[in-house]
Amino acid sequence: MQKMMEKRALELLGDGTVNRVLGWSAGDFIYDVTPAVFKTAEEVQDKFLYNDFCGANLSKYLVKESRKEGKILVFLKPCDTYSFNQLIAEHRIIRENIYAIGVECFGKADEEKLRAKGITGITGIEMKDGTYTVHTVYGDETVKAYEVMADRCLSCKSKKHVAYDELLGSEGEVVEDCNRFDMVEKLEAMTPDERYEFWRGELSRCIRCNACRNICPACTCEQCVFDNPNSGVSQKAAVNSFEENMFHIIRAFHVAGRCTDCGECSRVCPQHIPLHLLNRKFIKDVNTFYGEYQAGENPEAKPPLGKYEKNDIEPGEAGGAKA
Amino acid sequence: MQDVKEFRPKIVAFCCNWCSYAGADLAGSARLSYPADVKIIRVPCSCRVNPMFILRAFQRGADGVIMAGCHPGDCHYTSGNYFARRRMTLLFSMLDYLGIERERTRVEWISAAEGAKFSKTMNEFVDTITALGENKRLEDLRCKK
Amino acid sequence: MNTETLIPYVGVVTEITQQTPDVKTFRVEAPGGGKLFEHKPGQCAMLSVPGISEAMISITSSPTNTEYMEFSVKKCGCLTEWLHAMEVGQMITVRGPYGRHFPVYDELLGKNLMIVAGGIGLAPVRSVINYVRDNRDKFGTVDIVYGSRSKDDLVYYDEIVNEWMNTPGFNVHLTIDNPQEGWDGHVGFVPNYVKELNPDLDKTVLMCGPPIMIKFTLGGLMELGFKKEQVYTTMELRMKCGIGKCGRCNIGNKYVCKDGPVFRFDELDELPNEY
Amino acid sequence: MKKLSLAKLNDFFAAVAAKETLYLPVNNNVGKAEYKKWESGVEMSSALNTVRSAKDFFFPQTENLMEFKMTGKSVEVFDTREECEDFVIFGVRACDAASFAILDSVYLVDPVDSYYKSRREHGTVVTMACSKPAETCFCGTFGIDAANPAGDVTVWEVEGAYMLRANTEKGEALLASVADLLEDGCEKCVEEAQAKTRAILAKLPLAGLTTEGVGVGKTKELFDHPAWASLSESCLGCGTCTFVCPTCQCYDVRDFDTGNGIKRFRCWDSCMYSDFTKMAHGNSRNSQLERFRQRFMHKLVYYPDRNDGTFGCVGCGRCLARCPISMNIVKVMKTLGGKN
Repeated sequence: MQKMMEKRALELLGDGTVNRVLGWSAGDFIYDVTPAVFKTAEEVQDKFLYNDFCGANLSKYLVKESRKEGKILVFLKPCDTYSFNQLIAEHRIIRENIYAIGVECFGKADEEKLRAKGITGITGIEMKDGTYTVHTVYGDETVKAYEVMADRCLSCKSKKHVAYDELLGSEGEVVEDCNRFDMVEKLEAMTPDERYEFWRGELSRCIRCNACRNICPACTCEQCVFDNPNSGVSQKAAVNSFEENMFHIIRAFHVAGRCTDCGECSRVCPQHIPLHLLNRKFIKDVNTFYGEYQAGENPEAKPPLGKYEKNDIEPGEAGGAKA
Repeated sequence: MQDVKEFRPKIVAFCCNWCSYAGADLAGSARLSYPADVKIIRVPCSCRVNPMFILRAFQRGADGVIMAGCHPGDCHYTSGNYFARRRMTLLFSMLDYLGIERERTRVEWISAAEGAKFSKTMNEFVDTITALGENKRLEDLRCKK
Repeated sequence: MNTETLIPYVGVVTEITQQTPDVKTFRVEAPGGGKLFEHKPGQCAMLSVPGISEAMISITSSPTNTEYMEFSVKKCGCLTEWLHAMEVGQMITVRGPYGRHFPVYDELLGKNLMIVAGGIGLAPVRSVINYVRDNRDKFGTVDIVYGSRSKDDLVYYDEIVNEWMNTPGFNVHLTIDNPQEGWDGHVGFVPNYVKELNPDLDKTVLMCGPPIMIKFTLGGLMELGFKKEQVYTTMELRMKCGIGKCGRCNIGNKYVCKDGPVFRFDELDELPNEY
Repeated sequence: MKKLSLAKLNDFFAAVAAKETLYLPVNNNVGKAEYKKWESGVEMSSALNTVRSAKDFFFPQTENLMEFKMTGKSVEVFDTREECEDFVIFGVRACDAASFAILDSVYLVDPVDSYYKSRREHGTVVTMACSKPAETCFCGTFGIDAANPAGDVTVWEVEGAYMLRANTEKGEALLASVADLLEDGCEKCVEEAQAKTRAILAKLPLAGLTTEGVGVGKTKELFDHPAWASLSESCLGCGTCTFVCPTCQCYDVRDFDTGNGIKRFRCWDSCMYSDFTKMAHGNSRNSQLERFRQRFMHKLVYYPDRNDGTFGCVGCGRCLARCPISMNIVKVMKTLGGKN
């Protein structure tokens, strides 16, 4: 796949269709891949990379990049295309300045899962036929790709590209038997006390680094309410449990109905807080109360919080979780 | 130090200017009582209530928050309360999901003619919150005396 | 000096003077009278209104003033707006003094001085001017070139006219940006005026004002033959702690609040161009 | 050199904790190490290092500085600090131990930060030599020996036992207080353990990383370096690197109106944040490029300039592991001329 992508990038750069390529750039240890804008063929040949660790969703970079001079080529995985569509729906990116190539994805690896297996001192990883051979200073290790697949990929909602100018590989299909609400349901089945304990245990680790907000393709406000000194909520540090709750509830609410469930928030959290469980709760509630809705699936669709029905459920009736 | 005090809940009620606030007025002029623990904040429309308002009320010491607006279909601005309804449905469901007692938040539709309903609702809500006790799960310790 | 660096003193505002439409001068004393602390010309203090915010403001009164300290504040942010709205008798908190002062105790002794200021930029150098007035025999001549947008925007106008202009060895040159009715003085920008005045090269220049004025005045002085070692300025960057720790006034290897705000231009040359 | 049999480890922890609060790395609910208070039944984590650094003990993420009461026109100030109690941090790695010296060079220079100083005086640091460093480790680049960490007491794990060496008076006192649990140690075992670790360190992918291209006096040369544009391009402007960094010491001071008084608190701040240098009439670092540059210039050039060439990085590798987009100080150093 990488070869094909590189080839297309060079062709499109060469014939002047685009003047920049937004992709992933190789790092020091295979897994530490950085999103990058390549401006020349040399840079592409030198640094361009696509492997199982290219999990970063590139669509948010287009908010800035699509406002620059000339057309940019972007590679989008299926789940990234949902964010891409959503950004188009919100008029945050300029579609005409983008050449989007959809690339197949069979699930991305999570280096944290390698670490969790006690694999450390990594000097290289070979990926072949669903098996990773990890070379480390302590000897080689072999793991199956699915063993270290990111959680968000294990509950992938769709392998379908919903927006592209060109495809490398198949268009893919929506995953029918997706189990992404399992954990939400499990939490809903708990008692309020248990849920409270669960969330305190998770959110109390928050260090308010804002990585979840800054990576989120739905968080594209010019100035976040939490950065507004006049809002009275701009404390940067996790001062106490209220601050942590407040930040995460409000952030999840601001993206409710717009979150495509790309899972970037949980991926980047340095404290491994399962933030996607907040977003998924909203998605599940929207589905239950207002009918199935997948943000980003159709850029023409009205967002669930931007419309209403006269016979909508009453807040008091929305049982939601069981007591 | 033992300090036994009767628990008096603090309630914040966001009332829409056109219906519920007028309803509160009517309750007053009809001498229908509602507990003094309820502090009313008048808003132009229930739709003005931002989820942040609700959380801030809890932060500042509220033990229960109620939002009251025009009956669906009667919004002074045509549709504000419909949007508010969706928002509060989701927000309250989220608070519940985080383990914050469901009963601490409530939405009621109270028209300008429903002074009695206003009084009844507030009395009920205060009773519910009194039974629940102090808000511990969404408190900001810094704001406690 | 306060040993607890972050904990402020409480001061009482005993007099408020409207200098220009957007500048007020506040006289601050200790609650029992007298100064809160001693300072040197060019140093700053952190003023704060609890609940609003803290800001670094230069102490505009001279250290030779033994009764009170003064701060001149231009209205431009949430704290300064609050200060402008307050009344006499209001308490605020003050901590300091912070930063490096103008070298009036050594390098500037016996020198002929030229003070160049624009707008509210006169505030930090006013402490030097009044210090020099009170120690007249220790310094040479003093030329003051001061400009503002209009006559109404000249701060300390009465003091300039009644006191500075009547001090032996003082030459005051005022200028405003655009012609104005009732103004028969010089019209034009400060950098050009400095060049027109063609000062002797033996002077040491102390400069404070908007960045654009500093940039062009410095250029003009260089053209006239001044050396960077002869020119001092005082910089303003958002300072938070005042003690060189919080990191936001860091430029290159310097902390403005601790190593500045007074810098000589040859020292600034060593720093990245980020101020 | 003293020896503690691992069979007696719990007794040792209990004995220390009986006198002062003991903190050590413990696996949290997601299996990652974080410092927690020891109490009976708590087991030490076997992880190489904690997600957050140990700087919290001396420079907590947030702390109340003082309180104000405003009535009418009057203002009262209250120093609300409580007496800091003695505490011990166990299991600090060489990199974090070195970071304390860097924090000291900021907080303990005149004017001394008394909040920090008090915690520093009351804390005893027990370091643990590394035996299984990770690929993200590069402390050696900054002259830190993971096999021989600083601290009040240094601990090496050898077959079934800990070897403990007191380095300071505080350390001597700590070991003396649990003397009945200790036996005489074995210098040779420690040397063997060190040799083993050093052999691994030499094989790590970043073992050869040099500081060529950065350091004292490079301000002018590097400030306008063209590489900053591409390096900072993908930076999200979040504070992850700064908050997990053991040497980042910038903070913000803010007031919080509680409704019954005003609390002034200090909290970590990040130079990567857009409002870090924002003031009433502008921002001196408007772009992410400038902010990104500031962070790395500060660690690699400005700080060494002020501190006799010591770098403001200890090579703990946390930012390498945690950066959401894997842009980090190593990539910056390599781009600016560092060899590997």
